[in-house]
Amino acid sequence: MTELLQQTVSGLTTGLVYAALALAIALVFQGTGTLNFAQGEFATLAAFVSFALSTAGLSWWLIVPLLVVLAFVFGAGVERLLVRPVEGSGPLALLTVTAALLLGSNAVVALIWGTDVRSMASPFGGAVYHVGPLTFTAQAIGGGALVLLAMLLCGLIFRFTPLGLRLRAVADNPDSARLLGISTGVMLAVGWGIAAAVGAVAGLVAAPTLGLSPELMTNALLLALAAVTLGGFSSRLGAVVGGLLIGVLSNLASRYVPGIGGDLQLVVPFAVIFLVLLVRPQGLFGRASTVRA
Amino acid sequence: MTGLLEVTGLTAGYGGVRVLHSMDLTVAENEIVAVLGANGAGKTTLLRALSGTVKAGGGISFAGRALNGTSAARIARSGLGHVPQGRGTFTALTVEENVRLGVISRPASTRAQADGDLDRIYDTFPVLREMRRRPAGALSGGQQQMLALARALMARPRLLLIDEPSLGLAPLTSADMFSVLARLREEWSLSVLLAEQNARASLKVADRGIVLARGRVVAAAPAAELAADAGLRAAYLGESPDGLTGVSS
Amino acid sequence: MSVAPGPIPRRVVVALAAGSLLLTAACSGRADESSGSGAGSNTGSDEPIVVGMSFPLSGPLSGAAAVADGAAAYFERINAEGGVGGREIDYQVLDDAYDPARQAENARQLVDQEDAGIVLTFGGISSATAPYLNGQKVAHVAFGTQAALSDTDATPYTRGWFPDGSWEGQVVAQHIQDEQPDASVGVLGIANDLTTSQVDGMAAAGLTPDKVLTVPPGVVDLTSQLNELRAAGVDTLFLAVVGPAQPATLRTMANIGYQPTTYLYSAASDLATSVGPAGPENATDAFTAQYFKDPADPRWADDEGVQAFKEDIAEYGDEANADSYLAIEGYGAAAAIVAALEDSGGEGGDAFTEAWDSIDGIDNPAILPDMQLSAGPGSRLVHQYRVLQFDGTSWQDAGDVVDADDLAQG
Amino acid sequence: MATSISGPPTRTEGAAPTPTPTAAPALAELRPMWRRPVTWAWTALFVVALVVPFLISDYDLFKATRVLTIAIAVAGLNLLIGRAGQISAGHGALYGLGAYTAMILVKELGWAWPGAVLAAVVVSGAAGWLIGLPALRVRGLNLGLLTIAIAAIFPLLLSRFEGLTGGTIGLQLAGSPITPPAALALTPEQFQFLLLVVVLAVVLVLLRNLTTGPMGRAVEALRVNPLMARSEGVDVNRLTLTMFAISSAVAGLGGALGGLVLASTVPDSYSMFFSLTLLSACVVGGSRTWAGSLVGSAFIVYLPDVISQQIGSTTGGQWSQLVYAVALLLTLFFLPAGVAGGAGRWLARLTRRLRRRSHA
Repeated sequence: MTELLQQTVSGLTTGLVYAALALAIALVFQGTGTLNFAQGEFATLAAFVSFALSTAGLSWWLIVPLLVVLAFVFGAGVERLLVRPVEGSGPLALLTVTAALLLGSNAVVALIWGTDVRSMASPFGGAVYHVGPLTFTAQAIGGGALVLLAMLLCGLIFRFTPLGLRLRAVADNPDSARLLGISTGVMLAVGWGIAAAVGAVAGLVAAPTLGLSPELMTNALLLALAAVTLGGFSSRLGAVVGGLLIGVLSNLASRYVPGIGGDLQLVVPFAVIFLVLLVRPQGLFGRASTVRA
Repeated sequence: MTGLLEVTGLTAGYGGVRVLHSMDLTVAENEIVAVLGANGAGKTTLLRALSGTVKAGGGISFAGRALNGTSAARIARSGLGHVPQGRGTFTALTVEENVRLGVISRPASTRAQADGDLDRIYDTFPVLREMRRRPAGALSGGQQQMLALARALMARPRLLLIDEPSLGLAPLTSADMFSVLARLREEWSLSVLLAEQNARASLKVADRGIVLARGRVVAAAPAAELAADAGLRAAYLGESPDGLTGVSS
Repeated sequence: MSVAPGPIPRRVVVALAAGSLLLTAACSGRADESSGSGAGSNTGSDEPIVVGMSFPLSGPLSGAAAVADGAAAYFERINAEGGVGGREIDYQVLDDAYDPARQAENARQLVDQEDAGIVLTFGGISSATAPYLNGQKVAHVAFGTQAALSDTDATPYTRGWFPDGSWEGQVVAQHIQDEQPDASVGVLGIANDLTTSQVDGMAAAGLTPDKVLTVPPGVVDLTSQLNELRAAGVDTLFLAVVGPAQPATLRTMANIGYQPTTYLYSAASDLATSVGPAGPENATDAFTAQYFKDPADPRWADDEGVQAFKEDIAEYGDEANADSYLAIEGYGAAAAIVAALEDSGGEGGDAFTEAWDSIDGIDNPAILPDMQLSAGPGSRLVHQYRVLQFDGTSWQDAGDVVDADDLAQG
Repeated sequence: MATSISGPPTRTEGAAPTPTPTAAPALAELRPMWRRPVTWAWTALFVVALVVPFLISDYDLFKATRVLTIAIAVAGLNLLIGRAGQISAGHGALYGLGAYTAMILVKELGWAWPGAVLAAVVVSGAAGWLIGLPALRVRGLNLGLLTIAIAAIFPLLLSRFEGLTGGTIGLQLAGSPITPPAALALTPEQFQFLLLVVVLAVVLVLLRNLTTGPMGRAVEALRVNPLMARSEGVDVNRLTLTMFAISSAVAGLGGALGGLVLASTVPDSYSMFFSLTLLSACVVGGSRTWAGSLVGSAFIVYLPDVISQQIGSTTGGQWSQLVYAVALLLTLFFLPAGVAGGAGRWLARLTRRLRRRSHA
């Protein structure tokens, strides 16, 4: 029983990282209508930049907001410069562009920082807390709180600000939005920017636990894709809940379902993708009418 | 005569296919002009060319400013509203969010009155007030048409392009719709360019009408005159196939 | 899908395709048919000895580029000293991105185009290239722990450089049995043949682990597995994971307060990429069954072999690799290859493997003191181990030199 | 687009008949096959391909053979993506399935290679049919996701079922079983290249005929608008499954020949990355041109090698990956219809202009 609880807790902790990345993927999807395969690499890049900044002596509490701003500018710039030219060429070309971005940013990270793993100290310290039989690390608690905060902020922006209203309008019906005087191009770039910022927080939180390497988010990306499918591409909340569920599910399934085992751990999220798409293509939280063809 | 909207030699199309051929058109202040024509005549394309969602050639001048090459978003902000065919509702947003989105293209000087306008709109369309917290996708067709009008009005447009408001509505509802239009023109000092297949109903509220066929103006006259011309209606507003079947009106 | 582009005049497109094919044809003319097999056995001449290398220089395993860099540094040093018997070593490094098809292609290019007499390949995918090189009777030195690379009957021209993975399992199992006979033993590794062979080795030494958990390559967060091991009461853990997962796991163990007696996999116990990133305090008291010197370990600061390596890598290679365990592994291999070449009088497959197999007791800059290279089981040159223990800054001896040759008998 | 409300009008307009660009090729279609320039061009290419093996080295042939095996798979992908309008991000797995099937039959059961290749085609085709089942419900990017899930799981399953697949080190043969008959006096590389040229030619002719006849019209309708296709009497479900099965069988054919030529199959070869590479070959070459399969395959096989040879240091691998990514991006920016498609259009414009000038 204790182990079951502990497994659930650690599933939730890692699930938060998937959730943030899934949210980023969903944001891009809702605006641009494509899956950004490079979302994980963007997060890795952010983690390395934060590493460079902290090596340069910046305080961690300065790095977080700075990084969010940098990631926003980066994401918006990528949309503007590299994604915009192919927006009219169909979903396959868009998807291929994101695959090229994945390869490119992966190479850039490896060129600048090398392929060896680097350790990044947890900004929350190494304390361990015991609640009953369960163990929580300061990193898990602090990192979890940071991710939650980022997701909450993102939710607030979308729900309650005029900017969020415009973003949602463009995601809902871009043609109509244009007729109302909304510059859809600017909104798409802003959407990519916010997505990159949320993803950056995911990378930042994952790095101290996993160690910095160009492969930091490779698996997280796959799990986040499963999470978005599970939650529904049209739902931001769905992506977050999907991430948490995937985190817990893949932990528990590899532990308790006979025949799966750790080596097939990655099969779980993909089995989830499979089942969800077949049974409920719009995902748990999505609405059928807004699933893009 | 100089009107609010002056169009000369307008051409437009999709890809390699030209749909509008050298079209002239004028809409005066506070005037309702009905654009009539069969399915595929080019009505929708005309409206889209004016609002900048379809590439157009020729001259478009709105309130004395040339609109050629201007982005759709900027045209919307210059006081030219477009209620698209199918209403363009943001189905996932609430009714009130839909209406408020209209404010974006409002002239900055009238921003302060936005809340007052919202009340006026709710007074005109009480059903929207009732349902303002509901997702817009839950509205009926007629209610969505009202919502689209309400949203366009929130931008305080000087000219409103309305595309097939009666499409898919029950006859009674669409009659309501046309009478509302006449009222709105007075209350909001609007000009309206109304694209319709339902010639009889639209000519009742319009001051003038123009008839399109195969992307050209084939007739232009005061509304009453057009309404009386049975021959014209039979020739252009009946089921005349015009060859461009792939292009919707 | 996107709007269909209009049909395209196909003749034009076809012409383009034809052009691309002809371009291929122009790459190189058809080589003289005679130089097919037994490549490069130009004994006695003063032509360069061509050593081909196919390594993952890009992609997820691009860290292995350091191995190639270390080897290249040694070859350069030899060239600077006048070469092998007056012949220069002409080494060619190609990227295979750890794609077996590209490695096979590279092997053909190296043999066919460059006339390589020895081909070095990296990793388990070497067994995919071995049949071709053996068919060409070209000497093949593979950097892989796989048992298949020790099978000199099936592939008589293929030689493995470092030990077979199962031997390490045997050595570790024996150490555990000597130190804590009642331990509850767990293995946590990557789901591949390396972990399988290590577990097989443990079984051969009479130790069956209570729990074996494996994860797919690339999975870095092993918290779930650690929870399971702890819940199962495992108090002695053989940690056979590699790459970023290894330091991450050590850190997680420290974080969640799970501190079994830990044995690290030899190739994932160095200061630069494993113990260092994990935080030395999180690896203190860990054991490893080791055979190479870690150039980052302060213990070897004055070691002759390590000093030579550091000088050469700074002079001829990428100085960033001066602390790299992988680079000294490649450096040591190059030294062994040069030693075999000096004895063989030629790099043809037969001559080279014969010289390799007759190596018996020579020194090597990469291996631990009190060890020597000699052709052992499976004709692997490295088969001696010493269990080391990490004291927080350095790996110290925690046992005697053990030879896999003896283990295989017992 | 996002909602059904604004969608339909746009779509009908996009699909409006485009008389100007189609006119010339449509006329050409009326000419008998042997009089069409395209037939001559393909024939010339085929003849060139038959001569090439006697001009270039065995190494270059081996590499070109790999291009051809991948081109077969990409041609299958072109059928699915460019013609039937279905995305598959899992063709790497089907290529691998073909390779493993053929390898197991040759190595473990001692089959002759032609039989093993045929069996691999059947197995991959059947697998493709199964993958097509979800495609009846799911379209577009969702289908892409579904198929990428297959691509990601495939290598893990290969490693897991060690008894059959040899686990992570895979299956190897001492040499390729595809050897020339003694009477031909060819090297194995020459024979393999010629064999692949013939196989690719046959595959392309079959696929082309498939997409030009009555079935082609049904496939086109399926791509443009499945609902409309249904109303025109096309059995959409059956056609979708058929397209998946054929496309996958073709990919399996490429894989089987590729695996046997290499004499080795390893899970690492058929990773998700490989599936995405095939997809990028399809896009780069041009998914709607058959020659695009050849151009796209050459792009993904030669470009990384050329770049890494230009850079050629032990730290050059990352640069080559970066340059590859940039090349991919530039192709997408400037040649949205793919290299073959883009070049085709450019030359078509040129010939039109020349023709007009000569008429004047």
